Amino acid sequence: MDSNLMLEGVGLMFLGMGIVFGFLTILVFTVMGMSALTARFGAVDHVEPSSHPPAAIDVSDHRQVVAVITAAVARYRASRGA
Amino acid sequence: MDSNLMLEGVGLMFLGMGIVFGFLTILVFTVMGMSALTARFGAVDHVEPSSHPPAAIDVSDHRQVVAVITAAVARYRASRGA
Amino acid sequence: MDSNLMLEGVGLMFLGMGIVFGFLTILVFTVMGMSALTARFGAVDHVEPSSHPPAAIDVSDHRQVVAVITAAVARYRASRGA
Amino acid sequence: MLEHGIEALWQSMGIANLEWGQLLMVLVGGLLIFLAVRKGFEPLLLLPIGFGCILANVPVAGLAENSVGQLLLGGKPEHLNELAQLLGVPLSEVKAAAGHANGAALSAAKALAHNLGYEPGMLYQFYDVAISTGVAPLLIFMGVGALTDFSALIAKPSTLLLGAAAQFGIFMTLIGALALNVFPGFDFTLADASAIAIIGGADGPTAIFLASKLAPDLLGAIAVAAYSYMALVPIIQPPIMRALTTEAERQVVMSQLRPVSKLEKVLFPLTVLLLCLLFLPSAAPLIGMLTFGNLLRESGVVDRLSKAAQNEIINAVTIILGLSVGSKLQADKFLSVETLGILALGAIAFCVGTAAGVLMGKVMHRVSGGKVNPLIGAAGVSAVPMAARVVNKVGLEANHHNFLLMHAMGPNVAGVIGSAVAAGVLLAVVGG
Amino acid sequence: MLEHGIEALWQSMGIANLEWGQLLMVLVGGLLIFLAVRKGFEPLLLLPIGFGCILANVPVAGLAENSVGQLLLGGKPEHLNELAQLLGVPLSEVKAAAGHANGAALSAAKALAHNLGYEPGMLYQFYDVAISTGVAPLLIFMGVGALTDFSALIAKPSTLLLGAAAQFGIFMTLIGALALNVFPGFDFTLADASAIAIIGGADGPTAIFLASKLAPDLLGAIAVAAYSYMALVPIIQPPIMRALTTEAERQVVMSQLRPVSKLEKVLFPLTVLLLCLLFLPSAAPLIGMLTFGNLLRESGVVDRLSKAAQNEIINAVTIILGLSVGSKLQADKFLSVETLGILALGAIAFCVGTAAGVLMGKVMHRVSGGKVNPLIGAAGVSAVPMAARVVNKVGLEANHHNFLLMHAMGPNVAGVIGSAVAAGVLLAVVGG
Amino acid sequence: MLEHGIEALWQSMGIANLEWGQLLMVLVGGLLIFLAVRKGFEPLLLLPIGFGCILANVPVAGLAENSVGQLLLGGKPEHLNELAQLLGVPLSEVKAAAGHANGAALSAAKALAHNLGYEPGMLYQFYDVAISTGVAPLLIFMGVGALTDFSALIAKPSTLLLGAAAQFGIFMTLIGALALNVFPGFDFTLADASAIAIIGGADGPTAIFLASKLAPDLLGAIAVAAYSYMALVPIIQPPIMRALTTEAERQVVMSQLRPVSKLEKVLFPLTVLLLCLLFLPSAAPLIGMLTFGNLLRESGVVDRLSKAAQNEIINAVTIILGLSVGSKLQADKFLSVETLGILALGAIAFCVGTAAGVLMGKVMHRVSGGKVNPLIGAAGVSAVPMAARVVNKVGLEANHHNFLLMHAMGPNVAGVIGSAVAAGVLLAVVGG
Ligand code: NA
Ligand code: NA
Ligand code: NA
Repeated sequence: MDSNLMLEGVGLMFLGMGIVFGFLTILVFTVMGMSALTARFGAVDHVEPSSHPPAAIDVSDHRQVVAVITAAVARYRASRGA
Repeated sequence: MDSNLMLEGVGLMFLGMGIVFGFLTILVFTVMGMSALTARFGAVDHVEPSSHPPAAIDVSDHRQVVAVITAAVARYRASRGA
Repeated sequence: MDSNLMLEGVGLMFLGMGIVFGFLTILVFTVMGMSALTARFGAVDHVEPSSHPPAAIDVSDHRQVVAVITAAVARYRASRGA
Repeated sequence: MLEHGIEALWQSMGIANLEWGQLLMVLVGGLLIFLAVRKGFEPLLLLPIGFGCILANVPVAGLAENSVGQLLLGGKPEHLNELAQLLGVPLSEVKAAAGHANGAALSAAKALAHNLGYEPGMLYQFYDVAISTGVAPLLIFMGVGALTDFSALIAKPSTLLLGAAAQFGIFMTLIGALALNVFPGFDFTLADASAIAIIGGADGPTAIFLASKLAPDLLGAIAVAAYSYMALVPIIQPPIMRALTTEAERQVVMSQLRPVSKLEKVLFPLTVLLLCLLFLPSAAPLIGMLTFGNLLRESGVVDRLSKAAQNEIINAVTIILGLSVGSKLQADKFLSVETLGILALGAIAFCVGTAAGVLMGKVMHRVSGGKVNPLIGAAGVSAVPMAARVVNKVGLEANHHNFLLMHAMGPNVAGVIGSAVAAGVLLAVVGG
Repeated sequence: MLEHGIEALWQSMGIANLEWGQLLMVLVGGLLIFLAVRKGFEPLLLLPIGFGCILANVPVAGLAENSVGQLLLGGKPEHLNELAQLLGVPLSEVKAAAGHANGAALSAAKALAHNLGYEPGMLYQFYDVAISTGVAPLLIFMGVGALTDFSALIAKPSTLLLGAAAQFGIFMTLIGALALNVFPGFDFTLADASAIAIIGGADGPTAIFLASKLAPDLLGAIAVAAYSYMALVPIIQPPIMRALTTEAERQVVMSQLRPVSKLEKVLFPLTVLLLCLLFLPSAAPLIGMLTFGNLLRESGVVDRLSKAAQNEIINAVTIILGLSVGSKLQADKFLSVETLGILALGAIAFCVGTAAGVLMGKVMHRVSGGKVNPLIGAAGVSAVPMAARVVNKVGLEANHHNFLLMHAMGPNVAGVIGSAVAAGVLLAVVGG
Repeated sequence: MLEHGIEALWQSMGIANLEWGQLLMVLVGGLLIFLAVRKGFEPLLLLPIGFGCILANVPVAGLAENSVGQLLLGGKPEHLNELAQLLGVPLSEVKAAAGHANGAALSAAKALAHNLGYEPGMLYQFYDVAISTGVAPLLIFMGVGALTDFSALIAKPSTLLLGAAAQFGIFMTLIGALALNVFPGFDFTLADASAIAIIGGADGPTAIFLASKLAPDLLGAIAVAAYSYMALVPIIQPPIMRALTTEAERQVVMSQLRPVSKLEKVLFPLTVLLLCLLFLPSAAPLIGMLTFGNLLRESGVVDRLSKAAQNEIINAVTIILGLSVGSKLQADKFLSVETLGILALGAIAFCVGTAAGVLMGKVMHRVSGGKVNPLIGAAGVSAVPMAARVVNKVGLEANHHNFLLMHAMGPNVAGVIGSAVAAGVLLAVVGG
């Protein structure tokens, strides 16, 4: 029983390392292929600046960031003055 | 059966648009009334600065904000210097 | 029954205040002892700067903070200019 | 056991199990990601939805399956037997029977699978916690409330009527969905039709919330349609707006909005909530969370909470919500002629809503003696803030000094309230 | 079905169903929001609680009801029949029977309602996840630990005794609650009285945690009382402090606190935890999370986590906790003479706690040979940091150069530990 | 009842109940905190784990117990009787029987305890929500994906082979664990051995995820070992690296990596996901969340979500995950010879993984004609980014101008993918 389990473990080791190497080897070639394709179509590599900022929920974001930073800098100065 | 369902759908359309318009019309007048009342009591429109900052859990907030900003600005400078 | 409950309540009061005082009194002495021990081993009171920043997940943190702050300050300036 | 292991591994490989439908759905997921990343189509939602779609269609893994689905996918024969026995069907029919089980039978089957050690997939768990409960869309709606400034609406409450008119897109779509039933392959119930119709509200969380209550099986298609058409608003709306208005109408310059006091802003969400309480309690979850978020924002005394609603909470919930919606894009549910119908109906919904808003704008133009530019009616579909920007752009084409953005924000945010009200009506009548 | 639809819609309207109690509770919710926004009464909690109170009393919607409540509210007759059969009562008594069901019967009723398609309301779900489990108050307590600097206490541990004395308010209130039973309408059990008494701890999360374990039905009133009186500390405490001390005592200037080393700050939370482990395991959830948060703060090696505990987590949890507490302000539970009793007892609790703290301060004044200003005893009720600020203010009235703030921080944070210990005692004796 | 109360209180005290095992575990928890705070051992995880360990061993409180455990700890005799009856054992054996219950019996026992009013402890709830479901490690893995820059790997994909080789540590450890079964006291199943072996992946969330599926009882020891050895990487690896390489090899300067385009970075996670879908669906949860996080990061259109994944979500989840893992460090489970075995095996795992990586590096050194510095193979164990820094340091010792950091990042992040793949294999074969 025990040696049986051991055998299974050894089998699992070969199987596992085989699959890990197999999977990552395929990945090596796939990534190489992907990079090659990408290089060929390199002209499109710049994301077109989307004409419409997409996020409905971002509506007041910009103003808030400015407000937060303004406040933060003001506090920072106050803290330096203090 | 199908035409029955269709009838129900048409009924739901009238009902739905009726309620949507009804609800929002009431809201128009309520908001107008609210604004009118607000204007009359405009004198109280400034929140009195609460004499006691209310949040027990805010105790160390200010110091932390200052610390965070101080660190951030320092890093920003370091990054500019780098 | 009611007076029974009342008795229990009074008992609970004595028990409770006893434990609260007992616990906090022990804490007074334990903290004193802790402070005394700490003072004796005061030489080790500076955390050795760990030679390896520990957090695997912090890998890109610094750069991000700098980027965020850079962007924030830029926006702040833009907002001042506006 | 090792040969069994290798066999099990091969059987567990994707290529040995990939069905055509799954492959197609992986491509659909990839398309959604492409639209999100390269075309800027509502990326905050469509990227997680697209990714969730791919994950949901990973063969064998069953990431979008509940514990019963896991048992059916990889269950041992004796466990399948137990399930068949529980459902009272022969082993050969257990898959179909489990698929149709609901109520007490479904509960019992889930308990059996759980006791046998099968656990629901990751995406199913996300869906169960985030959408089945309704919590995720409601938390996002709270964030929308905390991010929305209702000033323009308070300054000119009559623009609420534009937000009302644009909801006509919803109800026309409902009729359209029922009409589709004359074609073979379509069999929409009133609940299905209502869930599809809400696409016309142009409001993502409202659509997801309603669909999860009325037609969970259609939720994936409905959410995808809603967000896709919201991204397409700059393409869909302008032709309709131009066709229904005259050059002179489009050139109307509107007078500046009055300033709104802080007190009004604080009272506004409470006013809306009160009316909802009195007249349409079925809209209380949606309207309640929207106005709660807005009160956090406007009260000025709980900035910590307001910021949390606008950032941490909405961001984390959006990730989970998106993946959960994606989990509903499983091949066997999404790949049907009904999905095509939903996509077509969604386009109609946006067009009709835009048209109804503009026409109502024309009515207000007349009634106001020409003070209202009818274009702003188009913003009544919501799709905040994109529709308002489209109005501004079309207005600028007609008159280079005519900035309609602020005036369009009124109907724009009114549309959010309008579609929540419409959702409340549908829930009350159909969901009862 | 359409007439049925219109009828259903009218029946679903709030005005057709609004009960007086609900209307009253909506006003109570509005009052809490008013106090939070205009008067600055603990707005982080009272605003969400007030809003949750309004939502919980939206008629028909049943946002605070579990699935059984939903069945009772809008259930079809055949479903009500099934429920009545399950509970073994005639149909006319099903509402009352369901209201009193607990243990296995309640579990079965919930399962039945779930299987029939009824889902709990949004606020009930929040309550179930956040408060029933105890998780939300504990996470807030973790945040409190991460926000609290115990230096003043470590520098002068004897001030712990002031934090102990102030807990007398808790136990006097317990007696008071039991004494109220002589009046008709009051029927507080020992568990009820204990839950009410904890208001005297002047510590929100501790009060909510204990009430959720000992008297969930009273939780709404207890939380409202606790936070309201915490906001009123600047009004409640000064007269008592002046009445119990002489001008000379109030003028006492205390010597500056010694600096505390980083190592001491790191060891302090571990020391407290160790004593809790040895002597009062029933306080382990509260003390454990408090000291864990504090260790995150003081260890200096996990700033990411410390900041998360102080900000993201506490903010998000506060929103959910507030709404959940509000869900317990339903008319049928809140509008009773018991609530008035709780409000009255809460005021007593704060007064007695303050007095006991000041009197203990006088003892320490004597024992220390006049080095201790007895005013700082008032800070022992916790209500961090408000009570310490009040001490500072009253001290400044007596001597314009007497800044007691740092000295009052010792008893102030000691009070947090003290009330957690008291809660542990109550849990061990009453909750066992 | 008061005497009963005092008796109950004494019985509820920790010192009256503290067992030796619990005391020992408190010391273990203290040690972990010490290592985290003073030695900088992975403090983000080991500090919460250590604290959770202490909390889990608070006597009587049962913070890490489920509702059945609570009943056993403090249950009334009649309730214990009911439980014994349910399990069909005499009262004297109820504890043992409840401890071994699983499947339907465990579900029934939990339902009984719940109906009788016993609620699971806080840490058990955290574990149940965060780890049993697999959600917490997966969310952390999403954050890891959002924090990881795969550029170095994309620039030089051949380094993936180094990440593959280092996984040999995993499978050697599996053999080692099975070999330990020859000693008395060890009885590891194939599932146990697989869970232990994953320590060699040097990747915390992967280890926790796999252990929670294959061997929940060993999870505590496995997580502690994984994080401890990750912290010890700077001590464990250098001697092995020096022993297996020549001075000349260590001095090899590698050519600069080519720049990687934005499009490649966006396509990389999708490529990895696709291969996982085709060949190893059982790794889909891990690989899926890793690549999802990375896509959020690289897409550039969802910065809000990317930042949330990198900060708010990962921080909050880390706190809960750490406490949950700590809850598995209960005396009766942790204090066994098996734990010592796991700690020994963990050390072997790291050593073998490092050696295998370096040897593979030597192979690549030969094949590439001397262009590859074999040291970078050691980074293949993952332990990001510590292992890469160690490589850099050892490289600098040999050649003061040889900065290997960027070159080591390739195998370093490859190791993350490699161990997720290995986990997928183990799940498919052993967990099926
Ligand atoms: Na809308
Ligand atoms: Na207190
Ligand atoms: Na690894």
